[in-house]
Amino acid sequence: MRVIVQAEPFDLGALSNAFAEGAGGAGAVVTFTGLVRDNGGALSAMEIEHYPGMTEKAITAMVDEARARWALLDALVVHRYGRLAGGEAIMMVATAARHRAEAFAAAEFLMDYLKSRAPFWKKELTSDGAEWVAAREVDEAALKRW
Amino acid sequence: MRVIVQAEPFDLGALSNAFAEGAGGAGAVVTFTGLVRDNGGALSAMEIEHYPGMTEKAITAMVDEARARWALLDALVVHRYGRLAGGEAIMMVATAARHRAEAFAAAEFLMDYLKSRAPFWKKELTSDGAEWVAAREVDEAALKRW
Amino acid sequence: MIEVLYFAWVRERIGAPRERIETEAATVMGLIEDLRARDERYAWAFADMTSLRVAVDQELAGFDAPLAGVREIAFFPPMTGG
Amino acid sequence: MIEVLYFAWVRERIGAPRERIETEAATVMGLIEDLRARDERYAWAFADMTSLRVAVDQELAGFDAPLAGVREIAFFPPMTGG
Repeated sequence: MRVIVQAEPFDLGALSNAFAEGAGGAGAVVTFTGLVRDNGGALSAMEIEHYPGMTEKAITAMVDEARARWALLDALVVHRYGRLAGGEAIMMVATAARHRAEAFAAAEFLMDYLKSRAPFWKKELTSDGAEWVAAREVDEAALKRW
Repeated sequence: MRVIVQAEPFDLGALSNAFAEGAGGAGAVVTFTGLVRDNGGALSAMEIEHYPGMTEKAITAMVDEARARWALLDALVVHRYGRLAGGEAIMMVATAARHRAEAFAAAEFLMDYLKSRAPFWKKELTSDGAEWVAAREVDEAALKRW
Repeated sequence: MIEVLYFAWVRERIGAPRERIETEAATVMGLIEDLRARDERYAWAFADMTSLRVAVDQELAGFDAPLAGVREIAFFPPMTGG
Repeated sequence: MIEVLYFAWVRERIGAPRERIETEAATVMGLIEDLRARDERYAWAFADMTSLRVAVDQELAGFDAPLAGVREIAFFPPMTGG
């Protein structure tokens, strides 16, 4: 189980391969990757602020909760902060389990909690200026299913 | 949109990176990878038979159905056949969409259909001999949710 | 003449991956009955219809599918890919 | 003395990422009322409580959380990570 919070870009492919190879006994690996949407070139960059100290603690608690709910063989969360360009990967989640239902459910659970309960805030920097991304009601509502 | 059916191993990491980089405008990429479960070393290999001619046609129809149901920016299905060792990747699915709900739903839909409607059959080769993997009721039941 | 294909344990029970069959049967079920009567290998392969699936010209079909104009029939157990 | 942290637009409205505050307030809400009375920057940052979240010693908490023994309070808008 690993939680990584960093400013640097990460290599989705290298992390996916290492995760799948290390997940001994797993039959199913799910990854989710969040990217900075490039809205036809209108979005020039994204600035991500976080709460050092609380961030890793909060994510680790989510991973522990996921492990308590599903028989996970492994889990990984990577989240970046700082300035990111359009198309860059913001974060990823990976889960490994014996069967796919557990791996999918745990990945979706972690995503729903990360979206609304991990201390990150995104600011979109476009040609029109900078604007804090508003929380979406659909994200808050997504928590209710768990 | 790509469907690949091959005997050769594939590189999950390289395919994931290429998929994420090619998914212009996507905010969410989900991958699922199915691995040969290594049950404490008891499983020595897996033999996968398929129906050449029907296989790619059936998978392409599933991908088209997924595209009709969700606003996918891209989708990829890779499935191997032939002999695989424990721990090796059998197949992968990748989906890209603007938001995570669509990417997750399409990946799970494709997995449910691949499991029960794509013409592949697995034979487990263990120290006790060879045995065809029986279809799981839970897999057939999973189709009913779509 | 119809090309008939067998996969997985259906193939193993029958002992061949494919064969060309001359049949007067009107439906898939009629063809199965012809084959069962032919040899006990077929009777064994087609013993439990609940664990048998069929594709007609590479599309999943029901046992009542008509054979008129069909070129290829495949018999196999429930799929277990993914 | 409590270390008070601000993030995202709360930080921008107040004009500082953190400060040490001496307070006699018993709860988070009491602290907010103290701050609001202090300066209009705070009144602006804490104007809409529905878009405000609080962490007490790095755990999400309610506005009624007590301040006794607390070392760090953080105010911020709803999170938007992932």
